[in-house]
This record gives sequence, structure tokens and C-alpha cells, in this order.
Amino acid sequence: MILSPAERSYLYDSLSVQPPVRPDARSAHQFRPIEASCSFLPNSNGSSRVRLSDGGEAIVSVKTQVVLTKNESSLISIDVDINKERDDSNFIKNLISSLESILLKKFPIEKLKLTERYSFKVYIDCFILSHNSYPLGLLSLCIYLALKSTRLPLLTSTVNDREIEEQPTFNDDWEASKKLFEPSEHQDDPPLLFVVGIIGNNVFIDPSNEEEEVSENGLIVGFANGEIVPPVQSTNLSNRDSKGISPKHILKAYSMVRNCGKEVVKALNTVVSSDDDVFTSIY
Amino acid sequence: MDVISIIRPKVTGYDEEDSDVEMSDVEVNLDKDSGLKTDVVTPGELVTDDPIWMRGHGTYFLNEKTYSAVAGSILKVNRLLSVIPLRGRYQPETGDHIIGRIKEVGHKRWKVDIGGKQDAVLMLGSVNLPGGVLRRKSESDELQMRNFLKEGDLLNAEVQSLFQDGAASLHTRSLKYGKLRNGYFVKVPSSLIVRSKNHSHQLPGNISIILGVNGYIWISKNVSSNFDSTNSKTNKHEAKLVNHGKEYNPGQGTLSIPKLEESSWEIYSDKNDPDISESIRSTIARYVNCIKCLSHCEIGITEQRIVTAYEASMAYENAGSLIDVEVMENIGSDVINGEKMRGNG
Amino acid sequence: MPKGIDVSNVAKDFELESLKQGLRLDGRKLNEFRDVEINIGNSYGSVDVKLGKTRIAVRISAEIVAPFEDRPFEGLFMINTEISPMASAMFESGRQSDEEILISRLIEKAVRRSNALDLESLCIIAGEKCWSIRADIHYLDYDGNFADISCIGVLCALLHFKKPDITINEHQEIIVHPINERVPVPLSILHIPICVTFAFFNPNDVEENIKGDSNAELIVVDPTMGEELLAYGSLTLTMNKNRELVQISKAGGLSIDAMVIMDCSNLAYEIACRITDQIREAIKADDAKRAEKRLEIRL
Amino acid sequence: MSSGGSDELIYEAKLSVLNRVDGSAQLSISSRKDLDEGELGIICSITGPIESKARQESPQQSNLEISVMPHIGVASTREKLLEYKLKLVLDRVIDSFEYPRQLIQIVLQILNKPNYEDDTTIGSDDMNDFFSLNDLNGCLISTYLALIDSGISMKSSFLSSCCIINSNNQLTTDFNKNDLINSKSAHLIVYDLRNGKCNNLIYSESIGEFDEQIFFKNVLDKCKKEIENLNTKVIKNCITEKFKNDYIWKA
Amino acid sequence: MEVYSPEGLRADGRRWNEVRNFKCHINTHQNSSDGSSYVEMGNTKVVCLVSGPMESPSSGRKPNSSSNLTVSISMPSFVSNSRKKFKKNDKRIQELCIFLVKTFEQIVIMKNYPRTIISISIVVLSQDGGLLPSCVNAITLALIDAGISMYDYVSSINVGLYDTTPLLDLNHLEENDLSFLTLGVVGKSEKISLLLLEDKLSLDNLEKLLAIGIVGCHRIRDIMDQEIRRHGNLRLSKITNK
Repeated sequence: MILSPAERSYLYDSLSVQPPVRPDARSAHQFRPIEASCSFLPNSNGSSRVRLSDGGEAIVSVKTQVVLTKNESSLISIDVDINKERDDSNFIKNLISSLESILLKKFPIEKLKLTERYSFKVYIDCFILSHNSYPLGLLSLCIYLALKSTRLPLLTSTVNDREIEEQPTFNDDWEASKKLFEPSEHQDDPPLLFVVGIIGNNVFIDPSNEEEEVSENGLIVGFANGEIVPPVQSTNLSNRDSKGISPKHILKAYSMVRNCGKEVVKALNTVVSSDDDVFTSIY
Repeated sequence: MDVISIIRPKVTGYDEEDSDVEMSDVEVNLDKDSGLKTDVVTPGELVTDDPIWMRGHGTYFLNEKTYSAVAGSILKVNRLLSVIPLRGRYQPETGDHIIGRIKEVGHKRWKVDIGGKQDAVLMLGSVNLPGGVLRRKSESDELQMRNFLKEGDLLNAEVQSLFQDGAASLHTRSLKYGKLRNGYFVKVPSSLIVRSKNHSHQLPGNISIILGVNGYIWISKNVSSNFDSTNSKTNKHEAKLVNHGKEYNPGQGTLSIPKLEESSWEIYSDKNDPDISESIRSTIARYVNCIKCLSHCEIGITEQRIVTAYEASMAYENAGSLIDVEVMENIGSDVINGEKMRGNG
Repeated sequence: MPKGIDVSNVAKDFELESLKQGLRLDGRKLNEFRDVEINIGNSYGSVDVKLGKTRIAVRISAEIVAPFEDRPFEGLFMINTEISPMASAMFESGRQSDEEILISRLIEKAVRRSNALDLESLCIIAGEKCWSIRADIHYLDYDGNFADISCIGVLCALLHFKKPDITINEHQEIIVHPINERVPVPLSILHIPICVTFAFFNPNDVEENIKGDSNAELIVVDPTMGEELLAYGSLTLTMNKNRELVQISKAGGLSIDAMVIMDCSNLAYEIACRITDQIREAIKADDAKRAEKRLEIRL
Repeated sequence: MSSGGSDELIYEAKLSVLNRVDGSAQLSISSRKDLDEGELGIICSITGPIESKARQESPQQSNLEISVMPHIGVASTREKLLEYKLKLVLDRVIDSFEYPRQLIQIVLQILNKPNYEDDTTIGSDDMNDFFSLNDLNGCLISTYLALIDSGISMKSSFLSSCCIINSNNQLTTDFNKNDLINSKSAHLIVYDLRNGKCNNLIYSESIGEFDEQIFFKNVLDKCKKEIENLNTKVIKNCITEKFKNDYIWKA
Repeated sequence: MEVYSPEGLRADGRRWNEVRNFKCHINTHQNSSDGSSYVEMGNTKVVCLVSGPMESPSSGRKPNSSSNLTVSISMPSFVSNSRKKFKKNDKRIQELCIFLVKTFEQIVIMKNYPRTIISISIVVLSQDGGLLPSCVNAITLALIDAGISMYDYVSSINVGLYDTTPLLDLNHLEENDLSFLTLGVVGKSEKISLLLLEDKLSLDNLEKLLAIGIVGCHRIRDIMDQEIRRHGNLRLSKITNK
């Protein structure tokens, strides 16, 4: 992303004014419009697709496998793949580590336990078709939708198979499957990660490609059931020299993420409930 | 306090009925005088087997049969037949007023990205150099090319000529061309820009806009142009304030030669005016959203339509809401209806 | 085309013109396959094959290994088709060029996937021990059409190869009897696939080929390197003597009428039969020579 | 095809066997002891001097890209070692200042090895070293022939010979596989030649236990004799045969 | 579950000459590519993004006169239910890419785009047989959407043989059981540009399969053509009121 010095200084000045004038006139806590749909991959337990207005698009599929609990180090495995990019680049490793740091802690592990000896292993495969800005926010929204739309087959064999050696069997009627994240009971929702850009003493959410290029620093803030949760990391969104982060920035970012996080969760849940089970074509 | 709007992907512009309807031979409406199809033609389709037509872009021929090579509409200009593709990259024509971004500094030339099939070329010989029009080129110019234009710089220029393979050669040998500053850059598909005589306009709210024919648009603060006599006093004041006494600024009209010399390094300066007010910035942002509305609804972009869209967008006090898809579509329909009512649509 | 392989336009026009009149630079007719020269080395499964100037050497070797878990009853069979810069400067030792990938996939489909070699017969102890046959193709000299010569070479070597006889004693150990003690055992070959490659040339321009219905495309069997550089596409048909198509691979290039492809396949069948007989005779002649030599030693 | 040598090894050499490369030679060495043991067959191709790839260039000299391909299986560390030793010798011999910034590509393909069927049963590694010594000898001679065929300028001619000291301390260059297996030591000697005579020693490698005196006195002489005999009988008429039909118009 | 019942019904209820539900859309990714398309043949879903003709980075060094075409196929790991990771240099995928490049090098009018590159990237969303045909059809649509000049459509389909009756447009199960061939036909002609057979088939049945395949390809071409015309006319009507 190359900007001319004139553009760069224009953007920098516009964004450092209080309140920041963003190039597309968004307010500091406003997201870019998103096009999203879920459960469109027939052979995955849960799937979702999210597309941003700047052309960034991600597809996430959640698949489960019955495994022996004892020989599995972790029951959740996350894998990110970016179209036309080498899959061992550090960019991808950082994405995976940020996602893992939040998902592994905030995951209803007890839902995955099937019987004493067997449990579900969840494979979250993310595929980024194209991205202009830093794709972590896009990915986290997409994973949220995929997890909410994941359905696990109902166990029909006995639960305590400690003594009698028995492979778990399932009811193969798809309707009978139960959701990983039941909307009804007061169970909490999957976590989210938000990217916040920082310029001067302004903080703004969901930075676009140009805003990232001009921003002095960036923050990744975790959010789950209305609260700020770790990880909270600073990341340099542009490869130019970055300025330090003051506690003021962090507090501002916290308050912004806290209140717009609730809105985002509400909006995401409406998407999940609206097209629950129809495998429509997505384009 | 709307934070986020998530919509379900509806397949744009398709009625949902099953697309497998048997391909009935839908009646083909023909253009009255030339007898050519007015509907879309697709690659490999026989356009005409009448040998009088000369074959232009987007077609190929075998003995006397002419076939279309792209999916698009047929265009006939006194016996030259060509097919214009619905979508495609910008095809430069001589005399086009375009905006480009410097991609590479080469030997006595710059490579400029204009969103076309190939990068355009800007020769060192076809730019205004500091010190006015009369100065001769010297080796020192070749050495300090980067002080004039470097990678990433935006400039507006005119297509001087075309190379044999279709690449464009640009020139900025007039005062209205040069480096762009004090504004923001937007990109739209080049097929949406309606060609007209003049592509740089002044818009209400003290904004000037350059509609590059290649779909690159520059919206900037209206810097003291003395053609616009109404607020010339304020502009002059601003210009004086800004240029610490030097009169000259790009896009400014005629000036005596000596003044041109000592202040001409200004035309390649990278610094914006220091005091671009907040209202100017939010007006520019609103115009950016209006242009994105027009592009989203695939409406041809003209100065008149941008102003109509801008006025229609005033209904939404917070310009940020203009980025939502439904709002875009209402603005688009307002523009079209507005035009139909005025009858010059 | 690196390293001076590109052909001047004048040479190209000359060759195209001569093809139009049905003449090829090496004097062959358009549908004439170069004569195949097979000479068999002194150890089993070592064969050198020449097709005009194109030349390869094939070596078969056998080892006893453990089979794959998901296929306990089958032995292993692997073909190595690495082309070194010895064949021609356009092949690099490291990176695999497009031609190399196509050739190795083609041989894979023609010989391995069509199980010309019966893998079950390679099994010694199900799930534990089986024979792993390995065919190494060394490309020595390139003058076009590596596909056909590789297929002929591998088949001929497989037919000729004999693996040492083995017995399994009571506590499941395998004793390998050296060749001079026990007569070695040949491999069980189910069918002999023969590849025949055609190259296409476009006498007139592309529009005629796509829109015109003159079907004037020129088709040439067993192209040399010069012809391959000039061709606009190629078709490789693999067939065995009992009129069975093993694989067809036409990777784009000039589009050819379906009827013309049918004629090609019939012509390919005749050529395949002729080459199959030639291979069988070569093997028979070598067996006779070995038998008579064994007699001499015994006298 | 020219061959020769009474009690020594049988050499068969032929030049210009390949036509896509600048220089090529095919060599086969078989021991006289038992004929049906098969021969050590090597074919060597040289392409060069050609434009070298970007990262391989060296400003004043040409650089060498040597690859040795085994007759079965894929190239392993054993072949890498052979390539390294070949490079040591060839750097000394090829006039690399003549072709600056260019590449000379040498590919050696081992076609046959003496009854290689039971190659897999050789077992211990040091046996392998004995065999690779023999292979190196074949590679050196075939590379020399290919260099002559390719017309790449050389500082001097060179030839190599390999001899063993068997269990009852006899020195011989004509050995078959079993002799090699139960020999006490094996030696590879490479001499450069000045008008047909061995001049100075370029490279020598020995494996196994042997007495110093025997090495300096007998082994070197034996190899010298073998090299000179190889040169006069095999190399000379192999080259004359090649150039014979070049001057066909002269006769 | 036999593949073809005596009454002439296949496992998924189709007749021998019925094509699976073929859905295609163009211009699905305006802002991330010059031309884009989405094709669904039954449960095989493929997205194709074309960017180009654009400046080729190496144009300076080797001034090749014609533009060159690159195709890359990426298979996310959720495509096959065995979730095995397709490592990049998987031979089969490389072969498919070479097939696609050679097919479209003849169809795209390369001489109009000297010293530029056209880069085609295919993303497979789900795979249920007929991968190569859906890739060919998706590329044809995406190239047309990008306004790149081509001589004609290339439509493609696979045809299998159940002892003597040919079956059109096989899904994954049928591909595993039967020997089948994939063919690509240029426009409405009888000319075959792409032909791939990977299992045993007797020579006498070849002609029958080719004939059925060509008819199938023409039908696919008509559906694609209809979609392009609908999309084009819709856009034309919008623009003409400019």
C-alpha cells in the first residue's frame, strides 16, 4: 500500500483531529458494512463466510472428529490459510497465535466431552480469499459465526464406557443434532478480537487499509460476554516507525470495545438465527 | 449509535426463479439502421457477415464473417464496428485527462500506474521543470528526478500519444497538470466515468475535484483559483498566507514569467496547506461517500450527478451512515429520479 | 526456452511449409513412427532403448520392505522419472519443468495406475513383508517424445526383470536365494500399455482453427524435438493389444475435431500392436541367448 | 569403439555419443577375470561454457556444476561425495580463467555396475567406500574423455587408475568384485600427463591398511604403468577414431 | 446402492443424460479482482478470480512478445472430508494447472496483450466430482467478466461409462466406480480442446462417450451464455439511462 507524502499527511491530520475525520466519514466506533452468511458448506459441522466492503473475504469451516481424550494434547486446533501466500509465513503464524490465545481459554470444553474416554476434537479451518487491511478482525467475526452455527451429532450410545469397550454411536438425523453454543441457555458466546488503530490521542475501531498505513500504533483487544478479556497486545499496523502507547489510549480502547462489542454480538446473533439451516448458494 | 450493519448476501440483480429455463430463442431486437444486435453479444458470436464493416476492438474475423471476442455491446462509428466489453481495464486514448501514481523512476522517464493494461510512461522531456517553461533539460535534471516526482506520488496528466502496443505516453506541460495535494484519492471502474470536455470541476463547499478518465478521482480543498471570481478575495488571502508571499500555486492562471521562476519549486512540493479546516475534511469525506454510492449503483459519474448526490446526502446528517448498502441505493435512486424529473437524463 | 533452444522464424516457416506438403525434416511420412531399437543389458531388468536419436536407459531393482498399512496385500511399485541436464540443457537438475511434470504423471497413469504390474503378486507376508519394485529411467538424449520411449522402456524392463527366488522358513524368516543358485522369478505383467503421441500444427491462423470447419490441422505421429517446439498441442493415447484405452491426455492446445481424434486412436492401436510384438521378440531373443550361454558353461 | 590391455582391465570408450550436449563420452571398464560379471558403465555429458544462472557466477573464473546420478535409486550423500572429489581434481585441471562468469555443466550417469543385482546385500559401509573409489576412477576417465570431446581447454591431460593390494599382498589393477571385497587396501592415483608420460601426481586416495614403502614404490609405479598403457592403447586410438571421420574430405 | 438401476435411474435419481444442477454467477468479487465467477456443478463449488492483463514484473528482462497466463488452484483443507492438507507441490494439482494454462493459452487472444500477465486463481469450496470441468467453466466465465478478448467459450464436462450406457456429469461416487473421461469443447463446434481419460476404457466405446460429451458441453455452454447475456443486458439497461 503506497501513499504519497501529501496523502499521508492529509490522512494523518484528518485522523488526529478530535473527533477523528475518517476518510469514509465513519465515527470512531463505527465498523465498515459486512456481508455475512453461515452454514453453506454441506460437509462441515459449522461454516461461515464474511466479506468486507474493501474486498476482504474469509471463509471458516468447523469440523469435529471423535478422538480418545487421553492422547489429544488440545481438543481445539486452529489453522489459517491465505490464498496465494506461502502457508509457513510468519504473518500466518502470528494470526494463529493471536486466535489461539483467546479461543483456547474461552471455549466450552465440557460441551466436547462425549463419554469418559471419547470426546470431540474441533478443527477450525480459516481460509482468507483476499484481504487488504489486517485480517484478524475479519477472521474473528467469521469464527464467531461459524462456531455459533456449529451443530454436534447427538450421542446415542452409553456415556460411561469406562469398563465396556464401545465406540460411541450417533443419531444420524441432522435435525436431532444439538448446537455447540445453545442460544437459549444463558451460556456465553464465543469470544471476539477487535483491532483498534491509534493516532495522536485518538482511538478508532476497524481501521481500513489507508488508516492502518497512517496509524502510529495498533491494539488487539479481546472481548467475551460483555467484558474485556486477554489477550490485549499492541501491534504495529503499518511498517513505518510507530509511537508508544499511553495508558490513556488503552483505557479509551477498552471503553470503545466494551460498548461497541455488545452491538456487534447482537448483530452477529441476528445473522446466525436468520439462516439457520438452509444450505443456500452464497453468491 | 449504530456501530455495525451486517446484511445477508443477496445475489445482486437476479430474480430468484430457477435459471434452468429452456433457452427459448428470445426475440433479438435489432438496431434499425445498421441491422446489428442492440443486446449484449458474447464471445464467439457471429456479429455480421457483411464485409463493408471495418473491424475494431473486441472483434475478430474469418474471411468475411466478423465475430465478437468479448461480452459487451456493439458500437458502430461510421463503418467501424467494435464491441465494448461491459467491464475491463482502462484503455487510454490520446488527450485523456487522467490521474496516475508514480510506480518506478527509470532512466529519463517515470513509470506511472494508471490502472490500465500496462503502466504509462512519463518522459522527463514532457514535464514542467522548476524555472518555467523555457528552461533547457540538463544532466542535473536526470540526477534529481526523484526531487521532482518519486514513487507513490499522485499526479494528474494528459495522454500525449499511444505506443504501438497500446501503452500511453503522458505529459504535464500545462499549469493545470502536476503533483496533487490537499485531498483524498478514490478509485472507481473506468467505464463509469463519462467522457466530457473538462474533467476538473469546482464543487459546492469550496472543493475541487478531478475526474480522471481512468476512474482515478482526486477530491481536494479548492486552492485559490482566480477564475472563480466570487470568492477570489478569500482565496488570494489564503494563497498569500499559505505561500508566504509567493503568488504562484498549481492550477492558478497566468502569471508574469519572473514570478514563475523563483517560486516554481512549489509545483513539486509534497506539503499540504497547513490549515485545511475540519469542515473541509468532512465535506471531502461526504463527497467520497457520494461517489462510492454512484459507483455501487453503477451510475455514470458526471459533475452534475455528484452534486445531486451530495445534496441528496444532506438528508443524512451523519455522513458515516452513507456507507450502508441500503443508503447507497436510496441515494442512487434519488439521483436517477432527480434527473428524470429535470428531463435531461 | 533457455540455452539456445529457440528456433528462428525462418526455420519454423520452412518446417511448417514442408509439413503442409506431407514431408518431415527426417524424411518420415506424417503417420510414421520412428523405429524402436531395444538392446538388453547383461543383468536382469536393465534395458537401453533408442527411438531415433532419443535415448534412455531403464534399470529395475527390487527390495524387500514392509507394505503400506492401508494396503497390506499389495507390494510397492515406484517409477523415478527425473530428467537431468544430460538429456538437454532445457532441463534443470533442481526445478521440475512443465514437460517433466506432464511426462511423470503420464507414465504414472499409463503404467502404475493401470496396474500393468500385478501388485498382489509382490506380497510375501501380508502386512509385514513385500517386494518393492523400483524403475529408474535415465534420460540420456532428447530428440522429442520422451513419453512414448519411457513407456516402452519401463515395460520392456519389467518384462525382462527377474527377482531372486525366496523361501520362508518356519519362524517367518525370509531366505533370498542368489541368482546363480536358484532360477530367479519373473514379474507378473497383466497387460502391456504402449503410449503413442501425436503433435498438432496449424497451417493457417487460429481463427480458422476455431471457427472454420476445414479441419486443416496437420497431425504428426512421434514428434521430434524440432516438431515439438513448433507444435500447438499434443495428444498422447495409451493402449494395449486387447484394444483397451489406458489413458488419453490432450492438454489443451489446438482444438481438434472428434472424428480426427478417433482416426488417431485407430492409428495408435496399430502402432501399439507393432511395438508390443517387437518388445516380446526382444525379450524372447535375450532369453534364448541367456539359455544358450548357460548351456555353454555347463558343457 | 576402442579397447585394449593384455593382463589389465578391458576398457571400451567412445566419444560424441549424445547430440544435445557439447561433449559426451561413454566408458565401460570390465575385469578380465570373469567376463559375465558385467562392466562398470558410465556415460558423461558436458554442456558448456554456457551462461550461468545469476547466483552461480564468479567474476574471473568459470564455475563447475557436477552431478553424479546412480544407476538405481536417487542421488544420495555417496554421490555428493563423489561430486566433491571430482570437483577437487577438475578445478586443478580445467582452465577456468578462460571462461570467466560462465558455467560448465558436467553430468555423470552410472549406467551399469558389476553384477549389481545383489548390490543391496553389500552391507557394511566401508565396503561402500571401496566401491565408490572404483566408481571415482571410472568417473574421472570418462570426464577426461568428455572434456576432450567438448573442446574445453585444459591445463594438462590427466588420467586415473585404481589398484588394490589383496589378502596375499599382491598388487593388481585387474580385480573383480570379490577381489575388491576381500582386498586389504585400495588406492586411487591420478597423474597429469606430459607427452604421454606421467608427470606429477594430482590426487591420491587410499583406504585400508598398507605399508608405506609398498605404497610409494610399487603402488605408484603400478598405477603409472597402467595409466600410460591406458593412454597409449585406449585413449589415443579412441580420439583418432573420432577425428577420423572429421577429416573425411581430406583423404 | 447400484450406480445405474435397470429402469435407468442413477443413485441421485438423474437420468443418463441429465446434468447436475449447474449454477453460475459472474462479477461476484468486484473489488478483489478484475473478473470473477462462481460455479456450482452439483456439490462441486468453485470460485475463480482473474486479475490482469497487468504489468508483468519481469517484462523488462525477457521481452516475450505474448502475454503469459498463470493458473493457481488452492484447496482449503475443509474441501475433502479427510481434511488432509494439500501440500503446495501436489503433483495432481500441478498437472491440472498445466492443463488449464495450455487450454486457455489458445482461446484467449494473446496477441492483444503483449508483455502483460493474466493471473487466474481458483479456490475450491467443496468437491464432489467434476473438479476439472468446473474449473474450466469458472475460468471461461471469469475471463469474459474481466473483458479479456477470447475466441469462444470453452465448456467442459465429464462422461462415464456403465458397461455400455454413457452417463453424463458424474459426481464423486460415480467417478470412483466408473471409468470416465473429461472433455472441453470450444463454443458450439465439435472441436475438442481438452481431453483427459485416467482409467481403462475399451476403444470401441470412445466414440459414443465423445459424442455424448460434446452434447453435454454444448448444453453447459448455453447455460453459461444465457447467464452472461442476462448479466450483460441488466448492466446495459442500467448504463444506457446514463
